[in-house]
Amino acid sequence: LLLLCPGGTLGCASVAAGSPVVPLGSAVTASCTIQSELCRGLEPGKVRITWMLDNEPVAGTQHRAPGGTEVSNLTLPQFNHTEAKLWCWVEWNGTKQRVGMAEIRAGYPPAKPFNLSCVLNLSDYGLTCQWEQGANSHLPTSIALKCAGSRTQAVTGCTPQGGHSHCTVPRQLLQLYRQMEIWVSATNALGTAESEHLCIDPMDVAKLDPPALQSIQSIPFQTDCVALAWEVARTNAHMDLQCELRYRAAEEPAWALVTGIVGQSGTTQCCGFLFGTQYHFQMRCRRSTARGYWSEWSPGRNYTTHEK
Amino acid sequence: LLLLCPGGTLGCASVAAGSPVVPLGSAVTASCTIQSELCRGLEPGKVRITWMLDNEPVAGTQHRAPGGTEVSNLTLPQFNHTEAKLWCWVEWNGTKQRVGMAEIRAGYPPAKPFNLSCVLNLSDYGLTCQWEQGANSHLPTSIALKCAGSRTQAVTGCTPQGGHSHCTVPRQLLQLYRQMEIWVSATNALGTAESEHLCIDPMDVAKLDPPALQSIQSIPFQTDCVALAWEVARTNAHMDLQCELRYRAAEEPAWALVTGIVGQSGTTQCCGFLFGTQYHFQMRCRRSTARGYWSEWSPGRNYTTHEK
Amino acid sequence: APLAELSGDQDFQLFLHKNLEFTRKIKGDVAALQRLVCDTFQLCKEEELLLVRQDLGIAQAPLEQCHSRTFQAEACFSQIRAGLRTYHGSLASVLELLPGHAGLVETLQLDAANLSSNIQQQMEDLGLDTVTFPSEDRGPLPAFSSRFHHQVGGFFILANFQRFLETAYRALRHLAR
Repeated sequence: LLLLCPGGTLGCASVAAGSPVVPLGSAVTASCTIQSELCRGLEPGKVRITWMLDNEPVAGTQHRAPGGTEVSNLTLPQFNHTEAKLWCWVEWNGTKQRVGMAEIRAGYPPAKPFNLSCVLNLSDYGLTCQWEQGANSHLPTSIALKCAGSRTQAVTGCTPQGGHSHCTVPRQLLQLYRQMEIWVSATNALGTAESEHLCIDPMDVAKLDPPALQSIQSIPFQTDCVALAWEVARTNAHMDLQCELRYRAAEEPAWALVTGIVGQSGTTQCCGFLFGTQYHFQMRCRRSTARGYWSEWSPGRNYTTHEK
Repeated sequence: LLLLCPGGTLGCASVAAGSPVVPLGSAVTASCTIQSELCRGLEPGKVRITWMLDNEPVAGTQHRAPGGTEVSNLTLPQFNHTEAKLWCWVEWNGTKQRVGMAEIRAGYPPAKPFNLSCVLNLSDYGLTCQWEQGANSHLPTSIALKCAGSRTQAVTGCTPQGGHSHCTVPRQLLQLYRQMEIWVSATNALGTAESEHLCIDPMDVAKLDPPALQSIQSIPFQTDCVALAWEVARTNAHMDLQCELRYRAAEEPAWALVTGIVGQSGTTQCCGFLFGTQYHFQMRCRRSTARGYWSEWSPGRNYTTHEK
Repeated sequence: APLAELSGDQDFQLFLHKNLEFTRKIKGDVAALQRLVCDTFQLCKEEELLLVRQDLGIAQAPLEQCHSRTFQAEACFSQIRAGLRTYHGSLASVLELLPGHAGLVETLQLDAANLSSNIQQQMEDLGLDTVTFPSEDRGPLPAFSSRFHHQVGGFFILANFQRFLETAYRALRHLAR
């Protein structure tokens, strides 16, 4: 036994709207048609159609149409709700009946996403991109990050979850060591917008793990020089890197900076240190192509130079 | 191009063990068979087979078998490793070659799981059961919680993850308000063990949410009586519950207890309170069938009685 | 044994007591879904939808065997089971309406099926004749001519199911000590 026989005597009433989605502030039209001979208990000549916009009465114009149907047309010159229900009512057996409804949504075409940037995570080689969404369109908008190999037609990418403005392209969908085109696309009922297209090799935006400071010694002995042994992170061992070292005395605000340190590991010597003073050392690296991000500064190491 | 040609010149050597899994401390036998004509560069009459148990030499007995094959048999009377590799070696071009291997595991049949208990979580109606595993069998053992409706043959349940001794049977696999049979089964290569079988209606082990203390007033006015309004949690609104109230003066160690409070909500009156004293009140509930767990005590509420 | 005698049977009383609570739980969940339909679609008052209900030709699952005048427990139990099965199927239309609350609707379907099998087992324990319904397949869902009609259809499925449960609850309570 099916509880519903939707065929039923349907057609007693129906509401039609111009478009279910309109630009905010534009006009909305709708019509409510009553075929009284299909509405049991509704006396033909006495059909009075009224409208409500959500819970607010609005006036339509009713007229008799061929075949004994009654039609009420409604025009709302300036629809300022982002979402509302247009209800059609008739009076029946002394009660007011809801007989039809149209859901209207209003908003704007999607804003152009901007500030797109990406980072490659070297632990799982996922490419995480983030962007700014732009003004709210008030409409259901599907956002997708798109990426295409420079030569292939295939477009892959990822979809942000839970309304976030970031998502991660898994390794399987990436071409490493080659240019890829990456952009954000936003689409709703009123249009589509695309961000600027980035053209990057995922490796060039790799987020490197920081190097490790192995040991610090006063070498050569009894001088104001210090030798610092360091090593790049294992995840970067195959890369050509350029690193830089910074140090400062405990109370000093400014850092001294040693740049252009290359290789996978080594010892860097610096001189001019004050005697009997505690210094704080940190190091970071970047791909030697000077593209892409610096790693975080390594965990700091303290070292106190010997007395004079 | 296949890098490996498993067909290849296999058959040059092969190791066979009596059983890959044996009870701990029992004997282990294995044989290593060399078909020298299939081993390029191995001079037939001069095949010397040796054995290693992981990295420890063990002695086998070698003999010539029909067809020019050399066979070494090995017996370890008391195998006390829970896991070890039996390596077969031969000398070849002046070097020692690994030519075959058998992995042996040893342990015990699974111990009988015990202390099985279950709780029904009323937010998702998942039945979480926990148990004690018993002694380690040293062997890969698959544990599963099993549950069957009292009349149905179908056995469902859940599998603990990550070696835990608990798992949750989802609502879809449960029969509410009817007895179910629940037990734990542990199986490894040496046997199977089952816990005691519980026969419970999941609802009888529901963990109730605590009731809420709504308001506390001195009623009737100017007496040593207090009236306390309470309400059961929404998740228990459909249940017949019995609740109890406890209260004590701030410095008092002992609680006064009011039992047998029934209904969905109400006001409970108690007398004999000291004047001008701060009291701490809490309430908890259980199913009126007295089966199943008490809820936690409700969040406490303080109330200071009026001066005399 | 005639059902009157069984009313004193402890197992039967335990069955009644448990499944009275179960029915209260289901009624609570149906009420929660009715609130959701009201909040989501502004369909809250039945008296505003009587004309459309005629349009949709919505029928109710029969329970006349459970009304006290003609009370016949075995037939009543069978009608309750048949009705639970029908509403289990119809709830699929509600599921389509409230995809964001699928969990609550699916729990309701699980509970309806569970209550029906509890009743079936109890009838078997009492030696009463029981019908075994074919498993899942229930045929295609009704196709509504508009979202509005689909929403009103969902509204009445829940309203009728609530009334059905109220009658079933009174029948079980009639038997309980």
